[in-house]
Amino acid sequence: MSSVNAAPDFKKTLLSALSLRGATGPLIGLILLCLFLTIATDSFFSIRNFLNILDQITVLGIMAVGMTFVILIGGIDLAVGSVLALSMMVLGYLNVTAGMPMWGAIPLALLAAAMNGAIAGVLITEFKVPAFIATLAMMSIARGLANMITNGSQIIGFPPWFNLGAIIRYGGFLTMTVAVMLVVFVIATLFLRYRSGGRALYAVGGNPEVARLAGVNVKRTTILVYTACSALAGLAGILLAARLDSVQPSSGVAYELDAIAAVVIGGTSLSGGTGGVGGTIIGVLIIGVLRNGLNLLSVSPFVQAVVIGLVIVLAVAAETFKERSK
Amino acid sequence: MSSVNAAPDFKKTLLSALSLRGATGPLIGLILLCLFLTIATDSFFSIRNFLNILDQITVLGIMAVGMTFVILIGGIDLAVGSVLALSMMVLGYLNVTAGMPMWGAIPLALLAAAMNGAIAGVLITEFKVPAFIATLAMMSIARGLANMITNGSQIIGFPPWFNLGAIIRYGGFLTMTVAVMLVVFVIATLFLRYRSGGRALYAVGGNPEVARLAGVNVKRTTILVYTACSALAGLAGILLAARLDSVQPSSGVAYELDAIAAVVIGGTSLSGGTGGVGGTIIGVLIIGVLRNGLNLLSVSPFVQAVVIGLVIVLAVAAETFKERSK
Amino acid sequence: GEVKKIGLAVPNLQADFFNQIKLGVEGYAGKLGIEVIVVDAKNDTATQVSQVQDLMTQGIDAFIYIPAGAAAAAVPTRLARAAGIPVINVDREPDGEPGDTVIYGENIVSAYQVCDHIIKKAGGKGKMVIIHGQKGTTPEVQRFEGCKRAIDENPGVELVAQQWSQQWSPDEGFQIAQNMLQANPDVTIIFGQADGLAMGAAKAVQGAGLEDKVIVGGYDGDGAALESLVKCDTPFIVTATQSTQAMGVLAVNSAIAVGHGASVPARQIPNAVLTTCADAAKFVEKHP
Amino acid sequence: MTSRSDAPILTLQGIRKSFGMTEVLHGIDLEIHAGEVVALLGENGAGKSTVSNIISGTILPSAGKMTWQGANFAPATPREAIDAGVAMIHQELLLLPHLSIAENIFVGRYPMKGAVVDRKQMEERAHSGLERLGLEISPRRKVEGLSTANQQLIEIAKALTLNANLLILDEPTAALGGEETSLLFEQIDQLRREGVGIIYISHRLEEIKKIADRIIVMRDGSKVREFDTANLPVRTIVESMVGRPLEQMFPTLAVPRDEVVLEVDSLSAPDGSFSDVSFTVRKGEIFGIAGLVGAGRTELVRAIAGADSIKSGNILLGGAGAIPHSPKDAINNGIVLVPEDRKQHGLVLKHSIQENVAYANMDSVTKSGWVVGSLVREFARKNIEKFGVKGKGFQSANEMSGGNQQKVVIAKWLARNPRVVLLDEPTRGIDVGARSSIYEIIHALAASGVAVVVVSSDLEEILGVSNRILVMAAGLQAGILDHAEADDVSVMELATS
Ligand SMILES: Nc1ncnc2c1ncn2[C@@H]1O[C@H](COP(=O)(O)OP(=O)(O)OP(=O)(O)O)[C@@H](O)[C@H]1O
Ligand SMILES: Nc1ncnc2c1ncn2[C@@H]1O[C@H](COP(=O)(O)OP(=O)(O)OP(=O)(O)O)[C@@H](O)[C@H]1O
Ligand SMILES: [Mg+2]
Ligand SMILES: [Mg+2]
Repeated sequence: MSSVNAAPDFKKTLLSALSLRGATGPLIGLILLCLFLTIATDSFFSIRNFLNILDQITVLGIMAVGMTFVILIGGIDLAVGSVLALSMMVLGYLNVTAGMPMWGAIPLALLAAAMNGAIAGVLITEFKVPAFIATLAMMSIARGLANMITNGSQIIGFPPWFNLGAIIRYGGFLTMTVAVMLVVFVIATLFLRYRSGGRALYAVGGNPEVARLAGVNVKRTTILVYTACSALAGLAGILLAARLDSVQPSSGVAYELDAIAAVVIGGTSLSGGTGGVGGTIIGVLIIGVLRNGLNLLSVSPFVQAVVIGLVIVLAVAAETFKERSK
Repeated sequence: MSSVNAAPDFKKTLLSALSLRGATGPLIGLILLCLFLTIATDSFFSIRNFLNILDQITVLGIMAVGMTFVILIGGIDLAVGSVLALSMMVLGYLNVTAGMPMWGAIPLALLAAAMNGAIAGVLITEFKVPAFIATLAMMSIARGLANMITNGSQIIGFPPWFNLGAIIRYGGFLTMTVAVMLVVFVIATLFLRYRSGGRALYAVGGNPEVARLAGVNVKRTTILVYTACSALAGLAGILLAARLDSVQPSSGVAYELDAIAAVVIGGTSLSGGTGGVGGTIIGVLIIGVLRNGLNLLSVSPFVQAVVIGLVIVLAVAAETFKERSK
Repeated sequence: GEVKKIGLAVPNLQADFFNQIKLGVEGYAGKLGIEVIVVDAKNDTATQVSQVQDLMTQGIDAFIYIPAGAAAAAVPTRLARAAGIPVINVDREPDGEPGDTVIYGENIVSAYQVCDHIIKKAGGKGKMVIIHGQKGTTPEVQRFEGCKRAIDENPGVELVAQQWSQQWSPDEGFQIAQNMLQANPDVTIIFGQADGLAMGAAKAVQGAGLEDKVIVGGYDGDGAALESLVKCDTPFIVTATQSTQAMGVLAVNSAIAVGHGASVPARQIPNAVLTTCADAAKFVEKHP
Repeated sequence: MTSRSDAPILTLQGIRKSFGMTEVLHGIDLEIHAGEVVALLGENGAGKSTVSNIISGTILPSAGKMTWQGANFAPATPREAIDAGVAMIHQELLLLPHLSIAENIFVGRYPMKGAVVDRKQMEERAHSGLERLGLEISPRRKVEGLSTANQQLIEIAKALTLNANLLILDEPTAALGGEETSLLFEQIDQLRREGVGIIYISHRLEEIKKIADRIIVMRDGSKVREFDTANLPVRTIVESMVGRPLEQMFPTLAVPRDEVVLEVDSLSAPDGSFSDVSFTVRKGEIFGIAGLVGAGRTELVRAIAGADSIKSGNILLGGAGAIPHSPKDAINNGIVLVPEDRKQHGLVLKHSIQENVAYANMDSVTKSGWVVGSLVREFARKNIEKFGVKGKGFQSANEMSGGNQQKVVIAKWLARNPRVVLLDEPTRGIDVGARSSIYEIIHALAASGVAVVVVSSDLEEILGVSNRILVMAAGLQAGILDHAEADDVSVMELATS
């Protein structure tokens, strides 16, 4: 008799609730990394350093959430780094140059960012341009536009409270920017796990034709996902502007690769249909902790590049080792 | 009765012999682009400018051939830009710093490049790391290594004949570097169309499981393809070194994106199994002519970015328009 | 207080200019027994802010800050101020958030000298092109300003084309120059705003077989550029060698001085030195 | 009729296979001789495909030994098996859509002329291979866009041109109509005469008698019976397969009510795959659609389900116009489709059964838009149990045998309580035991007032279940027959008209 598996145990339920299945390898990797750094450096294991790390991953973390959606439906978005820059420049232009108050400038900057994703989505669904190419083109276009706003120069002169939001640790703990990131994490996790719209992303990523026949509007879903991903990149741009208290069109170059790496390290499959935000958070933390640790260890920048490459490979290959040893 | 061949017309045979099927859209695009530039500038339409364009596409052209193989089997290689830099630095170190003659230094530089691909191939096949991630990691590692060789600085001092090979136009026409590119084009085209090893790439890209069941050694094929792609990137690096008469570790940043764009514009599908070198050459020419033309028109770099993005999208979406109008 | 550990934030070590400053700082600090921690932002401002946070975590006593990207972020300076340590800016300083001193290479006068040199060499007339660095950056803007002054002084010189590179790199210089020579075959003077650009352009000139007609000027005095000038076998004949090592030494000395409560000038501007084939050899020997 | 020799060419001794913790083959012994056709029978999930995959080197056994022509045989890759002379046609279609038919047939073993691939020879040999199966089609054509049946024939041609000594055919006729099947049987007969050993897997028991020399029956991963002849009553075979006596296959037909539920009025497809089709289906009626392969039946039901667009014509539901513009539209109107190709269109293979069921029933597993885990599990469990699916909700779909996957697809759609159910080849690849339970479900559906449309290439099935039968020929409506007037002859006459 081909018996069927035993009752799902508690551990499984917990991991699954945090949508960490498929990301236990990276989770172990993250813990090992932290242990190593705690032993190897004096300064790693401290509240202040952890808060620094949280600060440092804000931008990547928010972009990686959007990227998780895109990769879940089997797509990819190479434009997020440029979209981040565009959103920053629109914000700077509207607020500083044109004198529009923040409550008007921020939504418009987000809108400008979201538009990029909507266009990419339409190119992908209606014109059958592969996501890689559509977003590669948008990457070039958004970067060009971001540069054209000020002819390549930076903008400074935001209202003082804007930068303070990224600096003051409310309750000695959370800056406004980190709080925004945590809110994004929570909403995205709940959405993907518990909303039928979220589940539909898995169906679309698993097999778009099956999803369509099951009544999912695959085109609309795809366009919305790219729009959301771009809007999140725009949000990341606004937080980055707050952090730097200035905006410049050369921000965010190659951030898309970090975001994709974080998502995949976190166990979301590039072929779509499996993964989740829980894993992505671990992926983001691995990258953030690694960068922080390498700096604390004063590793030469060139060696850092090699180490980061090795860790990315190890983190992803770890799943395979785990599978094999079973 | 539908006999073996329903009267193949000449045009079809020609297009197919040049493996241009699926790339007629881009071919028309290329012609339109050339027409436009001929009218819009004085200097575009001249033998000398065409020879310049050939010079300028050498590096991209050779990398794009390797990328065509990789994309044909359904993979992707993000490391080629870094591998190009690594190959250059190894060449510079061996020849200039260590004083090894070129006939020893060039093969070793190619070997160093090829190793990267072999490692990526093993990661992909044996450790099930997705190609995107494996080559992303190799991109970081190869760049780090390239930098470590000289701690970030450039190397000059190659023997004089080396640079001359990239400058002297033999028969008033071909520089050595362009000749190498043309040889690569011819060999790759013949290999893909007429060798069973080349046809196997199409099978692997179409469906690796089908290829495996039909007796193709999919793992070996994959490893060899990534190795070849890296070796070609290394070759491109050597030609670039000849052209610049110097090497520096920051060369080739983001070249992989150009190479991928050229391949896809040329009609090779990112999902694997369809396409060919003929289309890639057109894709490379489109990018080369466009860059050349934008410079001849003195377009600002920011506007260039936007135009290049638009052209990429148009070139790829053109196939869809063609399909629809049928 | 006493300066025992210096944090050095560099925008991009792949640029010889920054690499030389780093070597200057490390070499001099090494002699004084001061530890130096270097972080490389790879041209990304946000990365640099994170790195500066990590420097603070490591308890540095002074901070040498070379801002990354086109914008100079103010946040690193604020972080250092919050930690109560000296901030020495090199190359650039953030608007509205000056450090204790800023040390930067003079751009305008030196660029004027380079362009003046090549224009004179060409006989005070002819068609000229400029290959700019990354658009919008301070050196790009100032070097153009200086060069433009030299052009304006020579009515016989016509600026027929300008193009911007993204990364100041030789392959860009090559490509841009090749296309410029195509569009304007009678060009005789080229100014590349960095040595990489200039050397790439020189190769393009050789490729076009115009090495007898065209001369190229550069900027920075990179190691490889100086070596090439020594040989003097290409159209690239002049550059402005920045006193990078001196800047490094100056930065360390300023850090120590501020640490001890001494006052330093708000601006310290070592000149770049016009370097031709004739005097390049001594700079290869010892970079200023 | 058998030209069997005495020493077996292939033997299996104690072959076991486990996937993860689950053992699915428990020590299989068997022998195949040259020149005989051995039918391998068993219910869905019995392990037929798994045994075949082990013999052909597709997967590795966990334990056990094989010999081939007297020597030890342990193929680690399909290539090794092919080189030894063992070829297999897999249950699922395995073709490369972007390549030509000829390349598909010769992939991995191209005929060479010197250093280059000999395209001419390749195309000629492909052409003659297809001709033997009655497929007149240019071998240069791309496989993309060919009907399932034609693709199946190409698979068969691929195996036939391998010149193997042992050929394994895993449900080769599941997608074929009567004519293609008999051509295939001629080829099998020919091979048998040439001394090739053949393992033949099928759920169509009436075929077995025609083609097989011997029968081996598997159940739950073990070999349970061997018959030395295929000349047996079907009942005997079935009872040994399911391990219990089986009642009547088709339940008696109920009388439909008068109320018309679905009315299709001169419907045409934009690509001409069907045109001017009109029919009505009443409440409680089972409406069969028959026709030869490629007659356009699949396209017709897809169009009704909103999956493809419509050029002209009308679809009325309960008297009101209801042309669905998307599958979602159709589903909201109570029209559901169980598609022909379960792997491409029915299931997200890498997801669990319960997820798959949930995708089509989001409103049943959510509370005000929030997915409730316990509802998902409970809902899936309840619905797959109804269909006797072997497996649990959390198992991923690609771990299940083909037949069980099919049952899951049916289960997920019927769970919606639809008004109109379109079933395209509902029992393809389904074993006899399960088949009769699916017929019972179809009848129960009809009895509860649902309008049921069944498309099938299996004549016996379509005659057995339908109140009325629409026969299509080359995209056109050839006629509608009543249950009473329909038989093989009348249907085939219309289908070939
Ligand atoms: N990759 C796999 N992982 C886990 N279990 C599997 C896998 N493949 C098959 N099985 C299980 O092995 C058993 C035998 O499956 P198999 O496909 O051999 O059945 P079959 O007799 O061919 O059935 P069918 O008639 O439906 O094709 C089934 O219980 C199936 O669920
Ligand atoms: N994906 C497709 N693209 C293009 N043409 C197709 C496609 N699928 C089927 N066809 C063609 O459409 C016609 C009708 O095929 P269809 O599959 O509807 O027939 P059918 O009667 O359902 O037979 P089958 O038993 O093969 O399902 C055939 O000529 C077939 O070749
Ligand atoms: Mg089976
Ligand atoms: Mg059909």
